[in-house]
Amino acid sequence: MKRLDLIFSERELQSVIIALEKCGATGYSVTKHVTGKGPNSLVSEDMEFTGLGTNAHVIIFCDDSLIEKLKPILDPILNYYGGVAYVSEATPL
Amino acid sequence: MKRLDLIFSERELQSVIIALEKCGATGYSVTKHVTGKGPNSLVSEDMEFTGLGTNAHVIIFCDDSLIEKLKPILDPILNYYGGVAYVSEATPL
Amino acid sequence: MKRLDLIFSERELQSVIIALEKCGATGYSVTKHVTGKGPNSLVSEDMEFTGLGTNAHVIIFCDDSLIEKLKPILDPILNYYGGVAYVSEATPL
Amino acid sequence: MDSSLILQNVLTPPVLFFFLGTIAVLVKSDLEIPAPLPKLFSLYLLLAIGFKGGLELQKSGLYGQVLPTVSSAVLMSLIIPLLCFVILRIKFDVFNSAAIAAAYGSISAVTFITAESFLENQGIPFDGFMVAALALMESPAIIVGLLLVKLGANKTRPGSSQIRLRGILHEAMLNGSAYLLLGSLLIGFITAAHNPSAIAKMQPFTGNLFYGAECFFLLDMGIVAAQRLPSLKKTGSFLIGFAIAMPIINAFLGVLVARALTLSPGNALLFVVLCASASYLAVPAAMRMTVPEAKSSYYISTTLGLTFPFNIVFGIPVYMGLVNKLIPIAN
Amino acid sequence: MDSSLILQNVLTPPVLFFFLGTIAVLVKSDLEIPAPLPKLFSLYLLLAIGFKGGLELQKSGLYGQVLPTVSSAVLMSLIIPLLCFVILRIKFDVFNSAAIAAAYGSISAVTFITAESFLENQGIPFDGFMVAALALMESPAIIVGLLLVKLGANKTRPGSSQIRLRGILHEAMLNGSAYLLLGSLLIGFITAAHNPSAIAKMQPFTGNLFYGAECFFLLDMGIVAAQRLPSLKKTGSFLIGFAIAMPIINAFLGVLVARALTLSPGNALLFVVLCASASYLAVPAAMRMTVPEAKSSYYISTTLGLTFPFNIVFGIPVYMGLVNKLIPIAN
Amino acid sequence: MDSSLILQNVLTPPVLFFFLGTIAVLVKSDLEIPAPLPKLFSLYLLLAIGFKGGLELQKSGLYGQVLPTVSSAVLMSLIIPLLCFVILRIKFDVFNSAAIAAAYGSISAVTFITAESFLENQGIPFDGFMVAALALMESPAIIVGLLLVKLGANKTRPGSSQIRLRGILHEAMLNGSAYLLLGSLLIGFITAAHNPSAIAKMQPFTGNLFYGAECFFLLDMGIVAAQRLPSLKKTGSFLIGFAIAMPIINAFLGVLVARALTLSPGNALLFVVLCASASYLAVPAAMRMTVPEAKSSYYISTTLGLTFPFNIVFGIPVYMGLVNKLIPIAN
Ligand SMILES: Nc1ncnc2c1ncn2[C@@H]1O[C@H](COP(=O)(O)O)[C@@H](O)[C@H]1O
Ligand SMILES: Nc1ncnc2c1ncn2[C@@H]1O[C@H](COP(=O)(O)O)[C@@H](O)[C@H]1O
Ligand SMILES: Nc1ncnc2c1ncn2[C@@H]1O[C@H](COP(=O)(O)O)[C@@H](O)[C@H]1O
Ligand code: NA
Ligand code: NA
Ligand code: NA
Repeated sequence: MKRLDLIFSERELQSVIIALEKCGATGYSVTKHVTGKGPNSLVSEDMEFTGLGTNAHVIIFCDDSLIEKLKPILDPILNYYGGVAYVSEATPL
Repeated sequence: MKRLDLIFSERELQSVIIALEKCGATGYSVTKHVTGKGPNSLVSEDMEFTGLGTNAHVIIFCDDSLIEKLKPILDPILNYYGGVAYVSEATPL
Repeated sequence: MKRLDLIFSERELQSVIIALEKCGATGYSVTKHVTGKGPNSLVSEDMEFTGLGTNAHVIIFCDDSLIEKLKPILDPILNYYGGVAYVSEATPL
Repeated sequence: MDSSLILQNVLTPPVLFFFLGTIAVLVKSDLEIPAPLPKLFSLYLLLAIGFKGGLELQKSGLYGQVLPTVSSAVLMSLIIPLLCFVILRIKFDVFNSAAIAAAYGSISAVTFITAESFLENQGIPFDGFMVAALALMESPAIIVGLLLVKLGANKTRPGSSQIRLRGILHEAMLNGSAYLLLGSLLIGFITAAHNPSAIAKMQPFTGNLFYGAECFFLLDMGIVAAQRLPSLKKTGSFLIGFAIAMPIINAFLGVLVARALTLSPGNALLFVVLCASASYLAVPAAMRMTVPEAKSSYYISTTLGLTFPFNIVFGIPVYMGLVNKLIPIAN
Repeated sequence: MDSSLILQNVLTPPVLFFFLGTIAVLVKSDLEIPAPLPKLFSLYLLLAIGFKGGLELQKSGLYGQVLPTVSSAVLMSLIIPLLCFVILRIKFDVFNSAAIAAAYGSISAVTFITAESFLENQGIPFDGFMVAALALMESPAIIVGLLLVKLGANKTRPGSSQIRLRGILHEAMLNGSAYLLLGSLLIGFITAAHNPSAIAKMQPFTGNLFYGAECFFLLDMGIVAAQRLPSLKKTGSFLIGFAIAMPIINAFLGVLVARALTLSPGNALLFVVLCASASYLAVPAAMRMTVPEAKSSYYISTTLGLTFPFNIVFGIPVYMGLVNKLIPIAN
Repeated sequence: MDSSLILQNVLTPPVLFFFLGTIAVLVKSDLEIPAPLPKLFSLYLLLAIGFKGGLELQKSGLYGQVLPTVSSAVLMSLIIPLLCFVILRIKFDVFNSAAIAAAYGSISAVTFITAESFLENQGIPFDGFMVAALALMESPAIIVGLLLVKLGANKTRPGSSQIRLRGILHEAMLNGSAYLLLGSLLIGFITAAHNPSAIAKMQPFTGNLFYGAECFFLLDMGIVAAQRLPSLKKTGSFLIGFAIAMPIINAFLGVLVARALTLSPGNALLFVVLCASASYLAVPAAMRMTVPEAKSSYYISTTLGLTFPFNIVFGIPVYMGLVNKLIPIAN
C-alpha cells in the first residue's frame, strides 16, 4: 500500500478533504499548525492570528489506485495555491 | 530499519505507550491534536473540549524485530478502539 | 527523491533551520509540540511552560544530494543535544 | 406569554452570541475559536460555577430543602436514563441505547449556567445549593449506562472484562469535568467556612468575569452546534425526534418532582433544566472509553447539535412557562 | 509640541509593552507567546470593542454626525485603495498592487484601540459611534482590491473563475474578524435596547479587562512586528517607503475630511487613524484565498512590521498634532 | 503554633486548588489543562507581579531598606548555588551539580506569589519592593551555575566553546521569564511615574484578576507536580533528601540575613521564601541550552515535584514560624 503526504495551507484544507472523499478515500489524518518554507512561501506561527493561517499536513494510507485518482484533482490545487505531495511505500502492521 | 506510524484516539495513548515500553522500544515521538476520518469514526477539533479527545500520531523508528513484537499487542487495541498502523522502510541519516 | 525526518528539541530548531538553508534546501515543514522519549530524554507536555520546550518534527523532501550535504552538519547537533534523523524514499505525486 | 419569554431569552447577550456562532457556520464565515481555547473557557466555567455553589452551600447549610432536592435530583439522573434506554431500544442496539441514555440522564453545565443567567435577567431568585444538584447529577447516569451495557450486552464481547464495577465508578466520578466541578464546590465550601476574606479576592475571577466568559463560550458552542448539523442527517429522524422530544418529557417529569418538593420558581426551573439537559462533556468521555461499540457521533451530535441549542433558545423559557403554570407560587 | 505628545504616548503601558515585545526579539530573548494565545486576545479585543461600540451607538442613535461620519469613512475606504493602487503599480504587478492597496484601504482594530487609549489618557472625549466606522471600513477595501484584480488581470488566469461578485462579497463581509466585530456591535446595540441590566454584567469582561488585555496583546504584537523586520529587507526600499509615507498621506486626507465634517478633535483623531492604519487581519485572509498570486510577505510584512509600529508609536501623536493644527476647535 | 499556621495555609483557595490538581493525578482522573494554557497563566502572573512591583517600587523609592535588601538578595542567589554545588558534588558530576545548584539558587515566582497571598490572608503587611528582589534573584544563580561548569568541566567538551561569558550573561538575563518580569517591573515603574491615571485602568487585569488566576495556575501546578512523582524514584534518595533539606537550610540562612537587615516579618518571610524556593522556569531553560550534559529530569523533577509542593504547603507557614521566633518585632 501507499502513504501520501500532503502539506499545504490550511485555507485549502476543506477543498482537499472534499477531493479525498470524492475519490473514495476511506480514511485520512490531519495535523494542523504546521509551519515551514517552500519555494514560494514562508509560513510562520504568527500567521495563525492574522487569518492567513498556517499549514496542514494530511496523511493518507491507501491503495495505489486511489493515488492515481487523486493526482489529477490535487495537482491543480497544489500548483495554484502552493504545497507539496509525496508518495511512499507503507505496509499495514 | 523500520518506521512505524500509529494513528489512534489519544484516549488509548497511555496503553499504547505502556505496550511500547514493555516491548523494549528505545524511543518514540507523539504528536497530539490530530484529527481525521476512518472507516468507523470522524474526529474533529471540537472533540477536544468535550473530553472525547482527538487522535495521537505516534512514530517509532526501530529494528524489524520490535515490529514483530509489537504487532500482537497493538493489533487488538487498534481493532477494538479504532486506529491505523503502517510500517515503512527508514535508514538513519 | 528522499524524505528526511528530524525529531529533536525545539530549542535547537533555529540552528537546524539555519543549517538547512545553508545547504540550499528549497523547502521544509515543522510540527512543534511533539513529545516523546529517547535513549537520553523524556519530553512531556508540561515542559512547554517551564521553558525547556518540547520537540519539533522537521520534514524535508529533497534530492539525495542534499541528504549528503546535511549529514555532516546535522549529526553533531543531534549527537550533542539529542534527537533522531531518518531517511526514506518518497516520490512526488 | 411563553413566546414573550422566548423573545426575552433570545435577546440576552449569551443567547445572541450563541446565534452569532451558529450563523457564522451557516453563512460560511471563517470565524473559528481554535483549540484549546474552548477548553480554557469550559474549565473556567466549571471551576467558577463550582466555587460559587460551594460558597452558597456553606451559607445555606444542608438544612431545609437542600437534602430533599439534591437527593431527588440524583434519583432523576438514575430514572431518566432507564426511561431513555427503553425508548431508544426500539431502534438501537444495547450499546448505542445505553450511551445515548446516559447522556440524557446526565446534565449540561452550560445549559444550567444559561438558565441561571435567564433567572437573573428576569429577576427571579434561586438558591446556590442547586449547584450541588448539578454536580451530583453528572455521574449517576454514567453508572446506569455502563450497568445497562454490562447486563444487556453479549457476555463475550472483547472489552467486557474491562467494565468492572470499580472501573465504572472510576469513569463516572473521576472524569475531568465532574471532578473539577465537585472539587471546586468543595473548595468553595471550605473557603466560605475557614477563609471568608478570600471570597472577595476570588470574586473578580469567579464572579465578575463569569457572564462575559459565558458569552464567549456560547459563541464557540454556537459554532460547534452548527458544525454538527450536517452529521445529524445520518443519524436518522428517530434520533432527531428523540433529541427534541426527550428533553420536553424529562422537563415535564422534572416539573412534577419540583412541584412535589415545593421548590420556588427559580429553583424549580433549575431542577427542570437539569432533567432536560444532556451531557456532552462527562458522558461522551466515559462512553468513548468503556463502550467503544457505540457510535460517538450519535450521542455527541444529538446532545451538542440539537438538545443543547433547543434548551438554550426555546427550552429554558418554555420550561419557565411550565413552572409558572404547574407550580403554585408558595411564598 | 508634537514631540511632547510622542513622549506622552510612548510612556503609556500599551506602547511600553509593545516596546518590551520588540526589544525581546532584538536582544534575542526567548520570550514567546505561543499560538493560539494571540488569537484569544485578538478575538477578545474584537468582541469587546464591538460590544462597547454597539452599546454607545444605541445611546447616541443614528442622528447628528453619525451617518455623515460613517458614510465618509466608508467612502475613504473605497478611495484610499484606488490611490494606493495607482502608486503601487509603478513598481508592482496588478496582483501585488491590488492586495497591498486593499490592506491600506482597510483598517487595523488594534491601532484604533490604541488611539482610543491615547485619547482617554489625554482626557480628550470621543464618541462610541466611531466604532461603527471601524466596523464598516474593514470590508469595502477588500471589494475594491478584488475588483481591481478582476479588471486588471489577464482574463485567463486559472483562478479567475473563482472571483465572482458573490465570492468577493463573501470574502469581504464574512471573514472572521469583520464578522465578529460587526456581530458584536449588533449584539451590543440589541443589548442596550432590550436588556440594559445585562450591560453591567458584561462590563467586567468587555470593559474593565480591556486595557490590560490590550497591553498583553501589544506585547505579542511587538514580538511579531520585530520578527517581520528581517523579511522587510527583501521587499525593497520602494515598499518600505510606501509603508511609512502612505499612512501619512492617508492621515492628511483624513484630517481634511474630518475638518469638512466638523468632527470633534477626539473623533477626528479616530477618523484619521482609521484612514492611516492598514489591515493585517481581514485583508490578508481574504487575499490569500482569492489572489494567491500576490506575495503574502509583501502585504503582511509592511502592515505588521512597519505601518503598525509606526502608527502606534509616532503616528497617533503626530496625527493628533495635525488635528489640533488643522481643525479649529468648534465647541 | 506552626501546625495551626500550616492548617491555615492549607485551607486557602490557592493551596486547595493545588491539592485538587495533585489528587486528580493520584486518583487517575483525566482532568488536564492542555498546553499552552499553563503558559498563558504563567506569562500573566509574571507580567502582573512585575507590573505591581514596579508601581510600588516607584512609590517607595530606592531609599531605606530597599537597596540593602535587594543587594543582600542578589548576594544570596550567588552564595546559595555555591553551597548547593559543594553538597551535590558528593554524589553528582560537575554538570548535574551545577545545573541543580543553579535551580536552587534561583527563585520560583509562584512560590513568592503564594507567600504574598499567605501574608495577605494573615493580615501581615509587606512591601512592594520585594518584587524587585524577586526579579533580580532570578538570573545570578544561572551565571554561577554556568561559571561552575566552565571552570569545573573538562576543557575539551564539544560545547565548551559555546559557553562564552557573553553567552552566559545572555542566557541569564534574557530568558523569557526573567525578561518579562524585569520588563514589566520597569513598565510599572515608568507608569507610576509618568502616567498614574493608567494604574487604575490596569488594576482589573493585573490586580483584581490575580488571585483567581493564581488558583487556576496552582491547579495546573498540582497536576504537573504529581505527574513528576514517579520519575523521582529514579533520581535516588540523595536527591530526594536534598530537595527537602536544602530549602530548609536556605530558609535558615535567609532568616539570619533578614534578621541582620531588620526586615519586617512580612518582608522577612518573602526574603526567606526567595532563598528557599527553586526555579523551574528560567534555570531549566538556560541549562538545557548550555549544559545539555546535565539530566533535565534531575533539576526539573526535584524543583517541580518536591521543592515546590513542599514550600507551598509546609514551607511557607514553617518559615513564618521561624521568622516569628528568630526576628524580634521591631515596630
Ligand atoms: N521540500 C519541502 N519539504 C517539506 N515541506 C515543504 C517543502 N516544500 C514546501 N513544503 C511545505 O509546503 C508549504 C507550501 O509551500 P509552497 O509550495 O512554497 O507554497 C511550505 O510552507 C512547507 O510547509
Ligand atoms: N486510511 C487512513 N489514512 C490515514 N489515517 C487514517 C486512515 N484511516 C484511519 N485513519 C486515522 O485513524 C483514526 C481512527 O480511525 P478508525 O479506525 O476509523 O477509528 C482516524 O480518525 C484517522 O485519523
Ligand atoms: N526511536 C525513536 N523513534 C521515534 N522518535 C524518537 C526515537 N528516539 C528518540 N526519538 C525522539 O527524539 C527525541 C530526542 O531523543 P534523545 O535523543 O533521547 O534526546 C525524543 O524526545 C523523541 O521524541
Ligand atoms: Na438530564
Ligand atoms: Na486605512
Ligand atoms: Na532560591
